[in-house]
Amino acid sequence: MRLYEYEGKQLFKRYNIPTPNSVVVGDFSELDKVVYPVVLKGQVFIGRRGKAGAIQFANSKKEAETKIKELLGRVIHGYEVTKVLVEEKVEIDREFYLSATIDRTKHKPLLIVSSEGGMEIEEIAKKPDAIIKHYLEIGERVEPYLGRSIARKMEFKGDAMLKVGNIIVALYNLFLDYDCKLVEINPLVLTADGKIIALDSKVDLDEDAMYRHKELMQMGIEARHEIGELTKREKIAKKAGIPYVDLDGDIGVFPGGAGFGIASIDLIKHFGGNPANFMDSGGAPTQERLRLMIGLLMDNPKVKVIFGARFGGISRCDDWAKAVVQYVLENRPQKPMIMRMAGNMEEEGRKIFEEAIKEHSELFKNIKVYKFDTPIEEVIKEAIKESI
Amino acid sequence: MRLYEYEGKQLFKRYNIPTPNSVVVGDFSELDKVVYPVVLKGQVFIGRRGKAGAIQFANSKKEAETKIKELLGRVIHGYEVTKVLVEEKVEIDREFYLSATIDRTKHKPLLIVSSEGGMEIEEIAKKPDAIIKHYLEIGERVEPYLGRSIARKMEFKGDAMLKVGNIIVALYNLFLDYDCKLVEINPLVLTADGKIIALDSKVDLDEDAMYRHKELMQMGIEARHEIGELTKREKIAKKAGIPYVDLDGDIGVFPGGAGFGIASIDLIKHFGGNPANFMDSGGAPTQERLRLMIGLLMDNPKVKVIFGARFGGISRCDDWAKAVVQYVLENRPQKPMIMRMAGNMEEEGRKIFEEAIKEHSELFKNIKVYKFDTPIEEVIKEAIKESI
Amino acid sequence: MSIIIDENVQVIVQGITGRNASLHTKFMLDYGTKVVGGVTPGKGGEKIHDLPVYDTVAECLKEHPAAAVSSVWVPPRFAKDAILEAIDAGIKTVVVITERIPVHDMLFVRKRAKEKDALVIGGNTPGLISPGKSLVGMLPKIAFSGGRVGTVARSGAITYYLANSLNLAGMGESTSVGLGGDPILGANFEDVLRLFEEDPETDAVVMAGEIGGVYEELAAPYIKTIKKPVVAFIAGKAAPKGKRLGHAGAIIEGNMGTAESKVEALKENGAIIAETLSEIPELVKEALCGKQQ
Amino acid sequence: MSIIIDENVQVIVQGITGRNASLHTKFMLDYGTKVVGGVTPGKGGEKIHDLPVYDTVAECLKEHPAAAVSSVWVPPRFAKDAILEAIDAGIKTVVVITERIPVHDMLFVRKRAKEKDALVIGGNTPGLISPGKSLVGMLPKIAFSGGRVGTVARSGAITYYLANSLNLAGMGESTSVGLGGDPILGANFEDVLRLFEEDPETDAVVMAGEIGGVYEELAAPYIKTIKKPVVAFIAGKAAPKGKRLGHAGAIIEGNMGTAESKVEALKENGAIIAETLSEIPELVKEALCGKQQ
Repeated sequence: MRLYEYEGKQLFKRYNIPTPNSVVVGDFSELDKVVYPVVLKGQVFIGRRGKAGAIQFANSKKEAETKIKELLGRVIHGYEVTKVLVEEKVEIDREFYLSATIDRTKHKPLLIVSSEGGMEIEEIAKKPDAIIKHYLEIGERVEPYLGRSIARKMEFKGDAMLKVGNIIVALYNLFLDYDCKLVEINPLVLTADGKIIALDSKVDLDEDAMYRHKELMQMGIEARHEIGELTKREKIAKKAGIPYVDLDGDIGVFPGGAGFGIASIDLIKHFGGNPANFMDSGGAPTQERLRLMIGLLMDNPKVKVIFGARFGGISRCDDWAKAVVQYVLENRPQKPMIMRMAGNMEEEGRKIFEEAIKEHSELFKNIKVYKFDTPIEEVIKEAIKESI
Repeated sequence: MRLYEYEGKQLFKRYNIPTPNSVVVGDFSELDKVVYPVVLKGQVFIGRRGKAGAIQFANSKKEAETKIKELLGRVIHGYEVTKVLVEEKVEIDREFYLSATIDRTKHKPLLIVSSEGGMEIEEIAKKPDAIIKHYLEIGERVEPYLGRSIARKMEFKGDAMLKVGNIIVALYNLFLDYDCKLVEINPLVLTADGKIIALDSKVDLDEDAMYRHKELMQMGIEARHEIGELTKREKIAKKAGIPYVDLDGDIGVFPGGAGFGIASIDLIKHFGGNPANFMDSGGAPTQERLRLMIGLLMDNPKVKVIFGARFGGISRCDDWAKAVVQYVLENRPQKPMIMRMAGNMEEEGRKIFEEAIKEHSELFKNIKVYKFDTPIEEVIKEAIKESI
Repeated sequence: MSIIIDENVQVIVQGITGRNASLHTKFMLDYGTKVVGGVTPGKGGEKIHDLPVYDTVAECLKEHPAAAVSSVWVPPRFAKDAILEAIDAGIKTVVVITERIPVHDMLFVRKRAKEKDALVIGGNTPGLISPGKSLVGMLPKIAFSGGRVGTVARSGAITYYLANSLNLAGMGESTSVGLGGDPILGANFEDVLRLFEEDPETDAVVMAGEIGGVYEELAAPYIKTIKKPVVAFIAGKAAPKGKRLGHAGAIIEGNMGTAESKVEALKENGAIIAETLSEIPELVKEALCGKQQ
Repeated sequence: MSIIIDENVQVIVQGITGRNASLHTKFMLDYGTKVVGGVTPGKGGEKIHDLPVYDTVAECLKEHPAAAVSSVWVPPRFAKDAILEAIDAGIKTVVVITERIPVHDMLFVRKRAKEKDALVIGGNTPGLISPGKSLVGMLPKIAFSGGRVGTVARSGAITYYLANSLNLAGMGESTSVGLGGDPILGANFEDVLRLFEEDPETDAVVMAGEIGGVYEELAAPYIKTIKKPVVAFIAGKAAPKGKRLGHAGAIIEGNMGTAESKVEALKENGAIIAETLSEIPELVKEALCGKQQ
């Protein structure tokens, strides 16, 4: 779960990582609290915010007001600006890079620092000589001497070395204390008057660990869904916690368990069809979520046919069948559904379909549910045939 | 630094370790907040408080008032009762023992639990079969499963096992978080109605680590000196942070550096003298502290002569000489001082004495300061001669 | 033989009193898995499907000292604790069904597992099955039949369809292992490939990866050294491209994680690449014939 | 030879810019100790007694790669960090003058020292001296002269008086080591006894303990195996008796910590017990004569 820059900086303040004097404005009441000139930063989850127009400058409160008005409500790469971070401008002497993250190839946390900062990470990665990686043991903290030693390697000396050393310790403590996947300061700047300041923040929390960080809610940081650059359907799915991506084909893909979603798209393409979406149900989805998933496909005018597949593991066939039947009874859809159902609780699932068909044969005439003995490829081919 | 029972229980509450409903009274305003009958516990640092009369029972608010009045101000084994902990009485079904401490023979922290609790620790130690010790690695926390597993070994089952497991986790977290040397619950009780409650608390903090626990001061817990059972001079010394014990001899012992204090007592006794005190200056004592140390001896009517020894290491001879001279000039003492001074900054120290003697020869006529070439044993023998 | 589990292995179930765990314990018992007991702290003394429930893993093992595998079904916030308890009690194979375990918890668990030489499969694994012998987890038995092909996949459904395809083509599985879908996993492709390489009843291995993560790339160098044929499939080639990482991951992982990167790494190291799930059985057959000539 | 330090050993001073550290660095230099540099974070580039000051131990070692011993003089709240920094930079002997280091910090430091095979002496040690060769710490040089008796004591002043007595009796020290007065120490009696046992220039060892703690008792079993004579002295026999522990320590330490317990443990294991400091020289002489016969 990515945090907005200003939220990350709130956490920085808790850890005594210096940030520019600032206010966050949704309206204009607080603009007297900063000294001008200021930088106005629209809070959106994109890189290169400068190029995208999300960052402006203002030399006076009046100019700030005008520019904030322009920024608020603007949609930048799909993200609406609802908050602007107003920061006092600092004179940059040099820019550096600091981060704490997890190396998934080694399964270890590490610090990454570079004496070349301020540019996009891909650019930083191109200067490996300036990059220092320091791996930590699981459970280990960064001792102050280690912070200083890394700061020293970044070419800091004397008082600046002590400050950067402390920031490195704090950064890593924040990373551990809040179950982060990433804490990044890019750039960390040395100002013209010798101060060390974190000019940007990038904090990525582990959504699965949020339950143990109730205090974040008190700070106004809550589990959220990033909905920039999303289509209407993608937003609906995201809000419901369903991984969903619109594609430009005509076969709606209704997968029945985690993981098979991406494989079924491959198969549809392989056999010459055009999938309309990628979707993943997650393990053991609720009835409500399953019906919402069907609805997303049915309501998409591009979709001509729905291909469905349930191989019941922890997601049970009977739950799946119940959801399909209820959706059909409630919504009386016209589009055909070509599906296959096998696995755990298959028999119970099949009974649910049989009873529904017996009572509402007209409603279910376009709905086919193949059994285990029909290979999935045959089902896909039939769905493709329907889509032509 | 030992905490009072009620202070330890304040920490317990922070860690969700259940304690009886209670109020702490220095006066009587809060006695309506508990349900009677209650236990009245005078807050003093001694064991066997029941036998010593520090624990009383009351069935009503009125009775409580009367008995608290009796308790407040009473001096029990040298400790004055200034606070009474008023706790609702619980019906005890069984008593257990829990503690976290450091094994100095193995240099490891450990949990000690016993299914036999409620008696003096020496009694518990006599039933080794009932004692479970679990050593932890440095830096390790007690995982919940370990807490449960230890609780299970204490013969708890089901819900009680879960609760005791949580208490063990919390006890150890408290132990680490607050730099404790000891956290002890004796007894932990299972009540007649199935509750688990910590009925007493014994928390010993590391005074040397108090600087990183500022929040304890906010709770009203501060660095303090335990002054129960002390003589007048011992109390003065304790308040100044000087280890001092009155003995019943007549030779005042004024040591010059950490560690030699106990050895000089051995030597005086060995040569037939009678030391009046044990004292330790600690490393690099201040001028003020050194003068206070001399004063303690001079003001003791039993003391006939003062034996002093400074072997300057980190505690410098010049500092020591300066303090002696200033004390003598200010207080014009009559008792003889037989001393030896050697070691770091000896020459500078000797100059200080020489100049003082030149100007105030009368005042210093009873004061001898031997050099390195006189063995310490000779100096001690001379002091003993003076005392006869 | 087979890997990890066979007809004799005794299994315990942590979190057995939960809805899913209880249902799938029944399925495991029906399949013939030797489930000997369950653990739910605070519910010791109860019975589930006639199996004794214990308060702690240690107690359970005291009564069933031969139990060698634990499957973990507890809610995610208790998963770390349950896995550590199992490892600490001496269990050498822990199958973690629980999904969405915090990543720092899994890092901690991995470290402990390494120290204690335990194999942790998952989290978010469907489990594993040695068809006809033992099933641990919640895979649908209908998808599998016994044979001499080992399979290892990240996702549950792909595990099922893969076995299904093999079976329709007249082959069967020695063991099918689901690695799980969480971002930080215990056992990786390489761990399982090593076990298959040593298993005399496995002739060939199919590994099915998917886009995202680095586990396929990490297994590639080992594949170069393996003697048995490895057929590899990467799901998600047609999936929409993800965005660039835009953060520190770029420095560590570079271009890993794409279907191209994975396929290339596997191919370079001698894996036989299947373009679709459907062509896997044919490729396995060819590889085995090639071996026999 | 001597133990731990000799005329060639290069020494660095952590916290060199402090009042005491600066003074005693001067004393060490005057004595002939090869102090090569100092460290005070944030003060890199300064000079103290013509010695270069560095920001980090690593930098200091880069310039003075032969430095093998560090003495630590920083305030107690920075002691853990300074010791860890030294150990991590590869220093194998750390002499910790700082007193009143939090006990949990020392436990942590001890663990790291063990992992990295470093010897930490102190905290609250006066230091150590190989007379005529090198002095690290703040012992008064006047108390010591070279010879073939090794000494190890807990307190500073006892270290000085002990050496003083030996010298007055015509003997001298190979090395005198102060273990330090803090409750949790790095090096213990046994660690130092082992070094003396292996030192060809040490003929006998005097260990001076005192009441409190468990370190004397812990060394006793090793004394049984040592070949050189060990004369042991325990200070505090006439000291007032402490109160009973009254807490968990009673379960772990039992009766350890009293003068009686220490003397008994040492005597049982073959140490020659000195009743007073004064009789030590005579006992050492006797023991050496006995050896020679």
